[in-house]
Amino acid sequence: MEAQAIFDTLKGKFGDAVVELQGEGFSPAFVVVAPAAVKEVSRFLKEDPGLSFDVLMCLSGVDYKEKFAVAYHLHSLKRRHAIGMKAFLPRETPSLPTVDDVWPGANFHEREAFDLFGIVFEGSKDLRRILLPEDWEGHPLRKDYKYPDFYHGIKV
Amino acid sequence: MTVRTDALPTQEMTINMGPQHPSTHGVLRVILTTDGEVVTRAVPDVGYLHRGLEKIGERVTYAQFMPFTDRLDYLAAMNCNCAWAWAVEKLAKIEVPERAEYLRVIVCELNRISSHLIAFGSYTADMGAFTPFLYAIRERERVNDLFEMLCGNRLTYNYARVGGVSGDAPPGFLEKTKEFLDYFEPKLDEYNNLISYNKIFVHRLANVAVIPAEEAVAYGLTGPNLRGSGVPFDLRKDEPYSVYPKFDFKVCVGTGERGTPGDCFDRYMVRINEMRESVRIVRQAVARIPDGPVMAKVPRLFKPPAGEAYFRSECPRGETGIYLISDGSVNPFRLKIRTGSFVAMNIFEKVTRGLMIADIVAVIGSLDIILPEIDR
Amino acid sequence: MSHDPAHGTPPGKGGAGASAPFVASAALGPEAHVMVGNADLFVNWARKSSLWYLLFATACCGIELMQAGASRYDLDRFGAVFRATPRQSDLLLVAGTITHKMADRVKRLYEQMPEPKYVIAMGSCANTGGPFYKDSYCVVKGVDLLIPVDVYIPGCPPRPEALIDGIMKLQKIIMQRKNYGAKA
Amino acid sequence: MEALARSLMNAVPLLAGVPLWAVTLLLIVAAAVVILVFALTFEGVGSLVLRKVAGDIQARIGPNRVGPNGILQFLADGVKLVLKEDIIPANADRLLFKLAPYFVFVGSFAAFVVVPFGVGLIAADLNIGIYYVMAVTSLVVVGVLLAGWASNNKWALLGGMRAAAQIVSYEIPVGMALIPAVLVAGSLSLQDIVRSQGGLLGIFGWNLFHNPFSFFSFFLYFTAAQAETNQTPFDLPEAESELVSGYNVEYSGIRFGLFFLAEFGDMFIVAALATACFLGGWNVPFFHAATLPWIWGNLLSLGVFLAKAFTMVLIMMWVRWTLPRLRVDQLMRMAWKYLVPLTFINLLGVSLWLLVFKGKGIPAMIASLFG
Repeated sequence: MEAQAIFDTLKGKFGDAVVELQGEGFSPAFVVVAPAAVKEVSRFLKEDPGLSFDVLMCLSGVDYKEKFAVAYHLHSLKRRHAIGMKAFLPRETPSLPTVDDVWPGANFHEREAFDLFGIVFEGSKDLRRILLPEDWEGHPLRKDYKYPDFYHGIKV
Repeated sequence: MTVRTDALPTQEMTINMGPQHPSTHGVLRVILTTDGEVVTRAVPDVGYLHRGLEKIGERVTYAQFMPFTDRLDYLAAMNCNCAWAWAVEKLAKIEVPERAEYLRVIVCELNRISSHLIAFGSYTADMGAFTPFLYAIRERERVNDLFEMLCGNRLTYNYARVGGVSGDAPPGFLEKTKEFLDYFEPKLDEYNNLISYNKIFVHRLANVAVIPAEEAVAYGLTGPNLRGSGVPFDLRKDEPYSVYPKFDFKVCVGTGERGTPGDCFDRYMVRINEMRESVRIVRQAVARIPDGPVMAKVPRLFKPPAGEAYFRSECPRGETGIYLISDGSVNPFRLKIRTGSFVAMNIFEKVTRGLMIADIVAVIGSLDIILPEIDR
Repeated sequence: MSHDPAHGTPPGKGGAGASAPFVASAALGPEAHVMVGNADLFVNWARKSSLWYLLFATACCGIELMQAGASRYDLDRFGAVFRATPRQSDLLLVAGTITHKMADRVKRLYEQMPEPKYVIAMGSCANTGGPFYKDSYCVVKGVDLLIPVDVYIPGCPPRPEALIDGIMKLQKIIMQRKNYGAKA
Repeated sequence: MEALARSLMNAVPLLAGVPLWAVTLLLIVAAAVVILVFALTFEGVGSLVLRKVAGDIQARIGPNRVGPNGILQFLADGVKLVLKEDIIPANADRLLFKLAPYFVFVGSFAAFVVVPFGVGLIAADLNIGIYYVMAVTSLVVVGVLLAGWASNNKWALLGGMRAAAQIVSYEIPVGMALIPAVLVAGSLSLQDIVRSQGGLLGIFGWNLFHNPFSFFSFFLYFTAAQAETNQTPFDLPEAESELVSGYNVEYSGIRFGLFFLAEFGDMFIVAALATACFLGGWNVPFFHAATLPWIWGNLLSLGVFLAKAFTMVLIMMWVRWTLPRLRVDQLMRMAWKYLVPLTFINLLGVSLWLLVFKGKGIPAMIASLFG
């Protein structure tokens, strides 16, 4: 299915929760959804027989300076099509529902986004820092991250 | 195998496996909770090699990031080089000369062979047979020689460029490659005779840590790990990029040859068979490589248009997906690298429940993880 | 570098030859020097010929370390075999990037090794942080910030020949150590 | 020993004034020293040969820089280990930690006493020789278990527990597989067992070819004994890739060296027992070494014995560098479900054979057909 058709399907199903389609200059195209609706949209994307996006290829946090975003790259082994899904989050309270019960593979990606961006995935099975030590301060992939001078007495 | 646990009151023991352990393939740490020899829970703790590649990517230019992709998966640096080049080319819509694409395919497949050789060798070493490991290294050295001839380094090649490759193949390279293929192909049968069908080896691997196809898909496994579960999905075939559609090769899948489809043995055999397919691809590529330039015209201060692209390519450890956001400046705005090992680690806790300590080692080896890919 | 006060005499000062007048054992007469010198030679020879290294591979250099230990380069020729446990190793080959999360473990591994112990920093990452020096937030900029290092091997990663050269350099350093009669 | 002392006193008039017990004691000490030196040399050389053989099998060279062609490698290793810092972990049980290596070392060493190296070359020809070996080598398991427990390290503990389970289990098939040799010879003394395989039938006098059941018991013994001495593919207690280094993970310096030496000592004992019980021991084919003058007869038989034993050791090394490792449940299953019943059946078979054919072996029967 083409991106526009997927967008129309979603728009018809979820209405205002599906905001826009980012098509030009985006490969694959992104369907922008409201953060609160991420879980329902995901479940529909996975379980609708016409869409059946059974693989979550990638889940990335992005810092667009004025706001955060979480980008989902989906692929369907059955239908052999791909689409992106994006949810924009406010910088102050970046949080959205988890999708690890839709795609169990999301867990590590979500932990990574939490670790490096500080994005909170509500309802996650296990949301801890994954790459950095537990007592690390800050979230390094944020654009305003300042490198610390010392960590445990060793110069960074 | 059934283990009775109701006989005696026992206490569980927490054991720390790694980050310094001979068979965690680097600095993986696994926190094992065991009941005697039986593992009730194995929680991986990664990040001991987190070097912040994604942050580095935002601070360097597109061309400068190429050497860092070498260190992303040092066993398959060529594949990562090319993946980065392909991703940037997809973002900036650059046409690459055909000879360069052929050279990329040749080095990618050669690197796949040498990477699978390490996977095969270290796996047998983990299982207690140290000798096949040294045989694998013996063959790997020959691939290293080829790469040395091509780009001057043995491990971190930095060979691909945005728009082509850094240099044409030196005279004699293609002949040497053919020579290597003729030397290498019979060795695969030697490995199979030596260890693959060894009774102890089969008993250690068959029916251990079975990942059913649905589960493998749900967890997003890719590459040999997915194919080991019997899902015939290979990006080179199903989402073709570069000049791969021009070659004839088979997608190897696990068939449950000695046990259940999706067990450790299947994942192991997929890698052995893939080496054979890689040999076939390289043979065809060497025979058909066209003449011409190896580098497209790319400005020195390269600025792709603003936009976002996700490119995925088939690396030895699964799909390496590069999500690239450009704001039109010389640096990437954001890049995220999704790697096969990282995803494979996610399923680790699930498949290791109820196995024995020795099986944990078998699972780590069969998923063929490499730590810089997980930690980046 | 000196881990142990006994080894702290700089080369050239605590010479075992009869012409070194300020060594404590000078009181024993010249014959003692010959004996001490030979004992030193023998002990150092034994130590340099049997450098068991800890299998401690964190990153890219670890692969070159493995390849150096394997078929073509074969570190075993020099009597260097790998041990999995620090308790039985003489040589800590820091092969690869050390991150801040890993730093404590490196120190601990070093402390677990029995004396006399030697450290080789293999590759740019272990030397200085390498390619990650400038832009990375979590890489230790050189393993010598954590533990004392005897030999630095440059390269990213160093070739096995370079590693073998580094081990031979370390053997030279070991041969210059004064173990007996040098406690001035 | 006393008899030897008496004959020595008769032969050398100088010793006539010395009391009998003193000469005996002296002889015992001398024998102990000889055995110790032999065992240490063997173990040192064994470790070198192991590495050389490993090099050959693994397409590399092996030690060749230390001394001419690397032959001083074991000396360097030994000296280095002796001079290494001796670490006792802070939380270890100090007494047991120190004691464990000696148990292992003594266990493997004491067995050398009854190994029949030649016609008259045996430190003590005990009439319960095989019993003694079985008993003394069991001491190893105590040492290994102590080492695993006292280290206060979980990997070591797992290694120690694996070792205890494994060695105790495999003791049974080892013992049962040796009994056919005892039955054929009608004696528990190793010298008697070796002598019973003499005669002029050449290699067909060996117990290996005595009857089908003794043929099988050799292989059963060899398999089980490899497991009892923790050789690959049964090296689970050490299992480098699983348990880091197993029960000796916390040991450094010479304490580790003792474990290391004991490993090769065990290897030789297994090879020596296999040689003595099934491969004709020091018997030279078609030739009675005992008829030669004492010194030449002993030298010849010693050479033959060592040649056979070292061949067995080489085979063990070959196996070691070829096979992968079993898992612990597979190992136990193999002992209790296969080896133990098989050795019992085998024992029954040998007994019946001896009963039916009045103790005659197949080669002897064939020989008697031709007069």
